[in-house]
Amino acid sequence: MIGISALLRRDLRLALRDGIGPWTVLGFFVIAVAVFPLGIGPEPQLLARIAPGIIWAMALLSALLSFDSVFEADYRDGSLDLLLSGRTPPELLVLTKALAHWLTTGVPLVCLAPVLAVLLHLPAEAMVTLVMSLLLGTPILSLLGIVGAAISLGARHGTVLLAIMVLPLAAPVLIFGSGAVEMTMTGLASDASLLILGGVSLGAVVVCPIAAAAALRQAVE
Amino acid sequence: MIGISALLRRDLRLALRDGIGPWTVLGFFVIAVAVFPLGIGPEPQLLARIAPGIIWAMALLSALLSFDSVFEADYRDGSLDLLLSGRTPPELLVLTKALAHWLTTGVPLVCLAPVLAVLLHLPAEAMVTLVMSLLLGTPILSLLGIVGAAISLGARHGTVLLAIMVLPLAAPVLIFGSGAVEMTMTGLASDASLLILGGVSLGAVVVCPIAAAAALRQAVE
Amino acid sequence: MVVIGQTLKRVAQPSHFMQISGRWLPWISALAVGLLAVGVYFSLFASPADYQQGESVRIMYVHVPSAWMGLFVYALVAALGGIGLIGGHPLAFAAARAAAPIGAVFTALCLITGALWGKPMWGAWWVWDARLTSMLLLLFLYFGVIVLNDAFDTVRRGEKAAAVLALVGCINLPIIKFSVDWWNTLHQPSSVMKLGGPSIDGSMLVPLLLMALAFKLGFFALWLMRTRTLVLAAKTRAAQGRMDVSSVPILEDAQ
Amino acid sequence: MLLPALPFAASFPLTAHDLTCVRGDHRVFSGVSFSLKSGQALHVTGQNGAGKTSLLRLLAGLIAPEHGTIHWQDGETVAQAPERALYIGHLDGLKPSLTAQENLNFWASFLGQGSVQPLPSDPFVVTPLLSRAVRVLSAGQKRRVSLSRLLPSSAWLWLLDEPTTALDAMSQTILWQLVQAHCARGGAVVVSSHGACPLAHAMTLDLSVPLAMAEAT
Amino acid sequence: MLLPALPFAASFPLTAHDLTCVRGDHRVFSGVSFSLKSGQALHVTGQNGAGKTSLLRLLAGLIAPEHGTIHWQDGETVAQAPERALYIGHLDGLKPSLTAQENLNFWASFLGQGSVQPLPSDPFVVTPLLSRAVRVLSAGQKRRVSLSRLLPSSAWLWLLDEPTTALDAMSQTILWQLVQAHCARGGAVVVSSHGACPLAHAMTLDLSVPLAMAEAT
Ligand code: HEM
Ligand SMILES: Nc1ncnc2c1ncn2[C@@H]1O[C@H](COP(=O)(O)OP(=O)(O)OP(=O)(O)O)[C@@H](O)[C@H]1O
Ligand SMILES: Nc1ncnc2c1ncn2[C@@H]1O[C@H](COP(=O)(O)OP(=O)(O)OP(=O)(O)O)[C@@H](O)[C@H]1O
Ligand SMILES: [Mg+2]
Ligand SMILES: [Mg+2]
Repeated sequence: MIGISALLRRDLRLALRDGIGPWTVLGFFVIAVAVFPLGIGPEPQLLARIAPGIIWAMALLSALLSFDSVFEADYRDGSLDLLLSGRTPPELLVLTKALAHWLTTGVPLVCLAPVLAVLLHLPAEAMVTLVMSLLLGTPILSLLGIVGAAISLGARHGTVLLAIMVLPLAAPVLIFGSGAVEMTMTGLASDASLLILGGVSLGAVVVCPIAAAAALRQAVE
Repeated sequence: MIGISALLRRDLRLALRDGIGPWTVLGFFVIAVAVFPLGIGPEPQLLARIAPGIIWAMALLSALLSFDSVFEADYRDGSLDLLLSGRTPPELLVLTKALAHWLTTGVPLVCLAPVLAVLLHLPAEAMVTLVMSLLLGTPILSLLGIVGAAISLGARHGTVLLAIMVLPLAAPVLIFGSGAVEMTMTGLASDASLLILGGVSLGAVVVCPIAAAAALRQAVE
Repeated sequence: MVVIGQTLKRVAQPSHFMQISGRWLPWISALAVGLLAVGVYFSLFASPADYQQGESVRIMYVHVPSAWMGLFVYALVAALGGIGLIGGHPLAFAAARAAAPIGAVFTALCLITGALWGKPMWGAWWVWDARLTSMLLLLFLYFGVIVLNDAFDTVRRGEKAAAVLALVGCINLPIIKFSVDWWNTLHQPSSVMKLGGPSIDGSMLVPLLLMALAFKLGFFALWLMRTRTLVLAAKTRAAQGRMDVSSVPILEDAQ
Repeated sequence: MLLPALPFAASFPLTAHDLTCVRGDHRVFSGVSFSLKSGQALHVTGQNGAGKTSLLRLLAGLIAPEHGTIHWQDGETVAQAPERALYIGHLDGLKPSLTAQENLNFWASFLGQGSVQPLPSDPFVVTPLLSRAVRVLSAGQKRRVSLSRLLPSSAWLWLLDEPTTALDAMSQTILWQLVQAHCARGGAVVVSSHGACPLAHAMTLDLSVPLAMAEAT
Repeated sequence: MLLPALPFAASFPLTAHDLTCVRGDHRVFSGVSFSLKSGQALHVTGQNGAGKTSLLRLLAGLIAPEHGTIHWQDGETVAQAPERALYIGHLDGLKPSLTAQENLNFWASFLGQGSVQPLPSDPFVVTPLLSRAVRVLSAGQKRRVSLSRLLPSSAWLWLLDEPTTALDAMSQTILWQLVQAHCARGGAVVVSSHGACPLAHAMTLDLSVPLAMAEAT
């Protein structure tokens, strides 16, 4: 346990110090959201309609951005060997990594979303759904990404694998997430989509660590 | 010269083998097609309205995502030392790097843009302008990014620094680029904007390598 | 001209700088506080409400000066950075480094007051018009400069990098300034600093200028303090003896 | 310089039987057998690519043998009880952006030995380096920091892959003394190196020799 | 094993005068002066952190001296004519995902020496490794590949930072022979190492000694 918490603290500290993490996400997020109006033009209602899409797309991107560094760095500098030869079961390691990744990318995103929503003139009533959907959806992204990162670790075409594996799996999440928000905007009930998201993330918490751990053992070979 | 072409070939090979450039472009492509139409709904003219903005935003973001890997890897494994202590002037090195980056992110985007435009119902007459604007604009993004990457090399918070530095400088490009397309769609002549883009491109080719080279020398210190 | 150059050179010796700034600081600070008090009084009580904007016009007395300062300080940071890069004078870097965060605060203040003002005036906290956007970008540039300044193990490298960024970012200033004329923005065009004299009523102009002056003096006071702190910090770092004095650029007086 | 006594009375003699190692798709070595008892040291040599690192990784449970078995006396395999061995390889497992102190603390608490401030003892003189980011340390300074992980460790078996790399003469002597001390307190060591190994009592396993047997020496 | 003659008749004696080196914010060494003529070798020693790597990076023109000068006889500074020196440091500058062949070819043609297939001569026996990705090579095999860059190089001055790291006994001998051969053909070498340096004619520069002078030996 103490080992796990140490790992978590280290990963968070590294994220804060090296910039892949909250700062990057924040930066990208704000930037991306600034970029679309620049390109599309200022009409509020138009922006409002693509707001969910933009915010969710950014969520995925800022997640993607930081995946390849999740194990890559530890692998390169030999930390991974030591981590795996410790007392802690790999599944737990992976889960911790996923948690750290979520805390440093998902959470800042959830906190920032309302601000951006205001900047993009998203109607107030949709705000809650947006935050909820992100809160339920981003963990899935992190967990999927971890599996991808583990599988693609040390492999030829690593990042390629990562992108190819994560994107198709993540796209549905994206569609449900932004879909939920849009439903609220058009006055429909979004509970169904949110429930699905919640269910999927529970499933992911169980399945992904096992898959990722198996992949990791292969990687250090 | 032969040195330069060797470097270019190597960078391209690396980018394809374990780079993220082309794949983020692909990723954006998927996302844009999968997500935004959902938000906008089926109305073709609305989709067409946001198409230029979306595509240009993608251009900027996919560029941003792949910058930090431009020098980082070479810096870490010591290649940069050797590159800089070779016969080739650093400015030329940087220019080559920028070219490689453009070929792996800008060009794929230029090629994908028409497809995306069709899917987003962009009127045919705007297509040419879109491609032209991307062709003239994306090199600027690559060049700006290279400077950012060089400056932020070995810095704490490297990635977000990069984003913060590049965005304000890249924003005008975005505005002119998507502006040009929108002008064509509203029947105005877009030559002026395109000319400006072209001019800036040329200017960047001259200025950016010098700045980046200076920064690089600092970095290997 | 030459004389000014010489005096500047002399002042720029860290030792002289510490003396002179030490002597002036209290007066400047006092003056700034005083002016601020008067300015606040004028803008809150001794000036009329606007016939269409009502009381909310009073936001202007904070908004506009902070906007001006935001732009001014950025220009200053860039200029100092340039001097540092060309002349390689350590004090210039220190001064630039000291100024940046203050400028960022002014810029943020302008954005916030602007947003507060925007809600009643335009019915929205934020609109993506050219001026607002370009001002937001200026804030990003400030962040970039600040972070870059201490992103490296070697103090000097951070300062150089930050200077480069500050200089490059200058193109944003004219964009902000003239955005209102180049594009048709929601934001109103210049009415004070423009050719052919201000087109704003004296009863509002007076408090506006008072506040502007107070802000400027306030900035100078803070700026001096921060610069002095940085010089002293460098001194102490040297005193800790982990390195020898000659490797702390800021301590050697330029001959 | 004395090391704290190992936390367990019993020791875990280790037996490797008829190991075959395959990396990628080619066989590195086969038929390697040896056993390690408390206080013993095994010196692994062999030309580049002979399989020294591979052998150590096998013992650390990081890779699985193609054929053959490695297990502790009490029947556990190394993969089941990895914490009995501490592996320090070519790569130092230190984070460049963290200070030496932060790195050491992390490994100490991750490997479950509590924080290491102050260091129990500081044979490698890393104290002056603790406050600096590992990024700015010299090759040998990095190495000394990563070797300092041995001190708080309660592992019975030390797996050291060319530990003297980048160390200056002084630190090398200290390292060998440390290894001696570890054997003296009942631990065991497997160390790979290209130079001669100054450990008087060490057995030698030369992987260049086909079908090498530790008993061969 | 013979090296091709250096492409230039003239040699470029190098003079380093009163060098002071500052890394980060602290002074590493100062007052270092020496000169290198054709055929000479300089052996740099000193405890970890003494500044060996820093000195080599100075000579490679990668970092600038805080104070002091380094220049070739014809007045050029190292920064102006970096191609006269070849620096091989702690890091090998090889891309893990490329094969050894691809890596060597790249460096050969980048450093302007044309492709290296087949290798002019293969003292380090890397031929069997050429087709494999560098990622899967052992430490010493990597090292041998990166040292192979010396062969096609036409640089006059070799800057070798602890070149024997991870090399087996055999390859080490070969390396020293190669250095000898380079001196014999009129080149010069600056090599840092912790062990003794088997080069008979080498001058020694010990950076642990304050105000070291190469002439001191
Ligand atoms: C976040 C939103 C806003 C931003 C970023 C912003 C930014 C600026 C800037 C940069 C200036 C200085 C222009 C110069 O130096 O010439 C300025 C001036 C001014 N702003 Fe705003 N502004 C905002 C909102 C508003 C609103 C809502 C109003 C009132 C309707 C307003 C009224 C003014 C006025 C009257 C000036 C003085 C113009 C002059 O006389 O030169 N601003 N603003
Ligand atoms: N990039 C850097 N920034 C700041 N300080 C550095 C940097 N690189 C090295 N140093 C410091 O400079 C000193 C000299 O480092 P250098 O690598 O030259 O030593 P060295 O003689 O090569 O040691 P080793 O034998 O361990 O390789 C060390 O104290 C090190 O901490
Ligand atoms: N990850 C890997 N995948 C495939 N083959 C590998 C891998 N790692 C090492 N090898 C190969 O296995 C063999 C043994 O490698 P190993 O690192 O064990 O050698 P070593 O004895 O440690 O050599 P050195 O003295 O250079 O460290 C080498 O031929 C190497 O090419
Ligand atoms: Mg090995
Ligand atoms: Mg060194």
